[in-house]
Amino acid sequence: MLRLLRDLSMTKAGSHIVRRGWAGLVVVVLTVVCIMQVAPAHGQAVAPQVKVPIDGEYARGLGLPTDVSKHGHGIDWLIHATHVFMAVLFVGWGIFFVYCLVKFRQRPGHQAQYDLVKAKPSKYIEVAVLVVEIVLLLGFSVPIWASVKNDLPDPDKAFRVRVQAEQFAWNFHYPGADKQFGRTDPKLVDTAINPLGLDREGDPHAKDDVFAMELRIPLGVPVICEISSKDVIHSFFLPVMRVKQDSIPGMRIPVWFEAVKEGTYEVACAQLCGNNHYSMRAVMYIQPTTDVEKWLAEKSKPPEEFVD
Amino acid sequence: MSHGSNDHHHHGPDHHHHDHPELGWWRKYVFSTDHKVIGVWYAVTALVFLLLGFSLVMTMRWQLAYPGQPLPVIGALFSENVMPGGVMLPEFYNSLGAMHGTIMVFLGIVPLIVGGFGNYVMPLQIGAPDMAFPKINMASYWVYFVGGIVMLASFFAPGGAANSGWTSYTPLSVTATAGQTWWLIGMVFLITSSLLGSLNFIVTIIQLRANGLSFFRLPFFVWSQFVTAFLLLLAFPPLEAAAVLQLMDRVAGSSFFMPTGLVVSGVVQSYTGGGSPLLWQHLFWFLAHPEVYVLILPGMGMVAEVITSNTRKPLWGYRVMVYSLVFLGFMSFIVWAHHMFITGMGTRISAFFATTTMIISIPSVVILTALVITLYRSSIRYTVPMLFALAFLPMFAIGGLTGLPLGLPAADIQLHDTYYVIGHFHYVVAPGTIFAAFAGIYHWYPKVTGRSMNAALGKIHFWLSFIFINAVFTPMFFQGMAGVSRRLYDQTLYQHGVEVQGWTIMSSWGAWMLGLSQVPFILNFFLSMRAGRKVADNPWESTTLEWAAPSPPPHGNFATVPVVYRGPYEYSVPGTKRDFFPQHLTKAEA
Amino acid sequence: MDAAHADVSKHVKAYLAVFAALAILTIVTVLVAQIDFPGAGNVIVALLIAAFKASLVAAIFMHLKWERAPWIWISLVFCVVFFAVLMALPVLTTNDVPPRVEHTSWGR
Amino acid sequence: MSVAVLPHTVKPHPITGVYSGKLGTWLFLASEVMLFGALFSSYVLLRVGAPHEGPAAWPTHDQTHLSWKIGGLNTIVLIVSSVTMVMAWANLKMNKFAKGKMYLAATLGLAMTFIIVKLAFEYIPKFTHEPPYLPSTNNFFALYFTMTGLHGLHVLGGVIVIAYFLGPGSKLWHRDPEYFTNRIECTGLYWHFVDLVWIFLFPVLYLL
Repeated sequence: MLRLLRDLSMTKAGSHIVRRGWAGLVVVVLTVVCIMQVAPAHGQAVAPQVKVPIDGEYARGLGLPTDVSKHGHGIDWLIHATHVFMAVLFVGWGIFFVYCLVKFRQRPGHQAQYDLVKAKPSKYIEVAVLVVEIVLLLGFSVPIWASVKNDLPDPDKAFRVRVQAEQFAWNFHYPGADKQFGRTDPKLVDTAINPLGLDREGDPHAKDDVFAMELRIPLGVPVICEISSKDVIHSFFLPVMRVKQDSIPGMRIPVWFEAVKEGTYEVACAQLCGNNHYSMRAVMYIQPTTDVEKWLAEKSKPPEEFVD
Repeated sequence: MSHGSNDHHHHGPDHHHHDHPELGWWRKYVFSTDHKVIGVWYAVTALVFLLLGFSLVMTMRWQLAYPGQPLPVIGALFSENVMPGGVMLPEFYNSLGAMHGTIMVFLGIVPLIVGGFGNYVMPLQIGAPDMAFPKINMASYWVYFVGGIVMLASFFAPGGAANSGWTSYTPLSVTATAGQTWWLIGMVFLITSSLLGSLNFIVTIIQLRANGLSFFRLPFFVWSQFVTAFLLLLAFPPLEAAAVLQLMDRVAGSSFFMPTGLVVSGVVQSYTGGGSPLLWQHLFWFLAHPEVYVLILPGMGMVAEVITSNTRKPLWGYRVMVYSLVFLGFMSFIVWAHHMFITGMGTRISAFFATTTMIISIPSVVILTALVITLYRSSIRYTVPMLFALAFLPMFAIGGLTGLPLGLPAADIQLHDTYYVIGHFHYVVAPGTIFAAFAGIYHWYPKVTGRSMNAALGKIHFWLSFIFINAVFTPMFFQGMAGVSRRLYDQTLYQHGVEVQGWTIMSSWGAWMLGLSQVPFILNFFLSMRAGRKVADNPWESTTLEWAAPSPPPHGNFATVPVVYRGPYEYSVPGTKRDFFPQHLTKAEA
Repeated sequence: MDAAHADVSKHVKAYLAVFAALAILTIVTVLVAQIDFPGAGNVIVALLIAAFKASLVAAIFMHLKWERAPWIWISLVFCVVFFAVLMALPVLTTNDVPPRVEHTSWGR
Repeated sequence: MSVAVLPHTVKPHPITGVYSGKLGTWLFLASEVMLFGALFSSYVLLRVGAPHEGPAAWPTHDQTHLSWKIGGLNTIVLIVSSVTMVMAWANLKMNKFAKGKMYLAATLGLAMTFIIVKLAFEYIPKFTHEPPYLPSTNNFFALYFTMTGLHGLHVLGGVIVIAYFLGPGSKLWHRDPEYFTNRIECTGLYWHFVDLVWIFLFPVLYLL
């Protein structure tokens, strides 16, 4: 390396390629400096979040978080089985690879063989890979998907919540005692007091509706979350519930799940939704049905200032 | 018709080279129509962009590892508007993230492996004097260059550069700051450039092959460029259309991607509505899935070239590999919606796309297997390019295998949009394609400059890069498994993020070390041009046609037009004196 | 070039015939659009006529009828296949959604 | 420095049976098919998914304010220009330069007629109408302006190319008539494609 440096110092100004190359480096440096000095709009500080102690473990086995859902074990099994399959392939393949690297290194007296080996095993392996993939897909993935997406429980017997995403919060809309969601209207949206745009005066169903920034669901009861968005695409992600669904503006998409364990967990946004995407977090409480009902009843009493 | 006689043929597109043998500096180096000069331009520009894209991410990694803490030393250099007190703002983080993806994919890797290597090596490998349309080739480079400048200019737009991710999902991108408009205009330039480039590649390969060079005698690298060019040609236009539609939404107020009743920050939007946000995703991924193969196929081609040359053995299953390549290219057009499983997709269509995804994994397995079997009973020469090519194999395998759980819709529910995805595609592209590109640089450097790169520095570069690139990307699988979403400015707001923060820190340190590991390469790259060991025309003793040309090849490439007598990888042929049998030599000459 | 001459002068008649056909079909398209076919009938009829006109242009004006170069055909076949994919799959995808997905136009 | 001349620029390649320019033109057209294909695909998706009422609903015939008469006129103009284009090539092929040039000029005139009709009777009246019809009016108009605008840009591109070959580009004929004829053939292929797109645009936007 020193020799190289010395040689360079002895040469005159470099060839055009050399000049061009150094020019490239200069361009990078200049660009980086320029980018450092540009001035996009000032950002707003993020409201500090109230920290609630979160339950669950996040590094079991391969690292999947605790599973508190009824359907999650199928997904977990599939992920684990797939990884076992991947590991078998990779290790088997790796042993052959390393063997070749050592055994067939160039050395005196060793010559490459021109004739191509007949590698029947590779064909079998390829067919086996395809078979295993198809089994994983048709035998496990598709049935799980079908049950998660298609077999929605009876809405009358399920606990329903509307999840309305916005930059950068999750709004949860509970139907209240009448089990009917009230009408919402974008013209009524008021970020401070009525982020849902709920028509409390015009629609009788809206009177007992509950709006909250937290997801509170009963234990052991099928829950249907109807997911929509006010502005951009978000993604409703419950890591411990093995649930993820993009919230698409203009669509209301139901997902369902059933919790099997009490506790306090997190709701995350999985799709880039803007500057504060990272802070779009909510808390999910899983409680016995009676507790949830009590909480809803309390919340559905309109606050003093809204009573007419 | 007498006019059609031979002498009129000299009035082809580049007849003026006859009239003016001494071209001025501008015509020779800047507006050159020589595929080699254009190739070098492409490669150097792309390397500059790669370095830039990488420095963006190295800055981001500080915020990820130590959220809210001021970036030491460098942080003070940034404007107070983007990093007050040296702490990065979320909008700057998002800009850097979006620009990192865009620069790496559209301005870095594709121009390097297609524009650079494809332009330089492919015409040499087929024995052509130049590309079929030299002027269009030059236009392709300059349109790319302008596109790159426009893209970078978006950093200076009010509100900063595009910040909606390299995927620019609507409606976020439509309501985003002005940088997004620059991004879209930049994309239109880049798409036009790759359109011009790809049709040139296809025509060159079809029309300008040397006599005797039939399709099944083409080097695998040429095949990979051929398939890639078709992907670029047919997959990019829908994104161009989509970019135009998004521009209309942003500039003319149309509602292609805007549904009725959007309320952003409590304000009812003035869009008429009736649009579909998912339409963008369809048009985007219709390009972007084939684009994944655009990113990897030329890499596979380069690795195949380096491996055959350094194993002194023919490529195992050449024909099967070619069929797999074509099949991969074809299938890549009908798998795109596996990026959209959780947008609310039904069972039938998701099963369809999952099935095509499983099917497309097979030809990749076939190609990888063939490359490994080529090692069997070979004689491996551990040169620097070979080290990179060999490292490509297991790391591309990791990238490919981790695609499997993402392709199964049920498993994708948990893993979609987490760091697992980031780990997966970076393993394909970074230790995969970029390692292949390093292999290509070390391999063809002697052809371009007539000098070889320093092997000791090369080996230092390889081992450091190999160790640290794994340190960067392996932790991402664990983060993803724990459920950490991608594109988070600060994952420690989440409990599951806090628990795997250690992995993030490891990944960040890996990235910075990886950056340092490139210093030997950069030194080697520049110093060897003046001080590297002078080498003969065929230093690796390879068989393909580019080594039959002088190093560096003159304008017009070959002194005599080569004729091809055999397949591309005739190494260690029994009964020949040397262990390689070049394509253009007759039995007697060899 | 004599053979080419003969070929080309033969083509000229075809060009004029195609021109007549295109003009007539344009009028037919307009007339047919006034009739109310059941269901998607109007769309199908209009697109069929347009497709027929387009194939006339491609076959005669663009000389595909006489085109023998294999790579032009290979490229076109790929192009047509992927065009079909591009037309069909987004629509199929949007139509296959899980039950009870609602398309809301929030707040009309 | 000596430069090998690129083979197959003028004469067809003996094996592939085509000269490079023509193959390149066809590949370019293939990518154009995908470009317009994406727009047509968007049209289908947006029209099928449009709300049934409200301002974003798909307009009925009366609400589109598109006259099939003007659209039909432009259709005929483009079809005639396609014929003159192919006649220009046929005459050049038969070594009749003057006649070929005349047909080429006719094509240019018709192409400009198309643009003028488009602007004078369609775009400008829509912009100046009270209230104006703009891309922001609804997605029908947005698609109408995008698709016809992009098509119009293609027509404009054709005008520039044809004008070039009528003017400075025609010198090539005196040096190498076959090369010139080939270039006109490629221009023609492009021009017919522009016509072909309009053949679909006309019913889709004006009649359905």
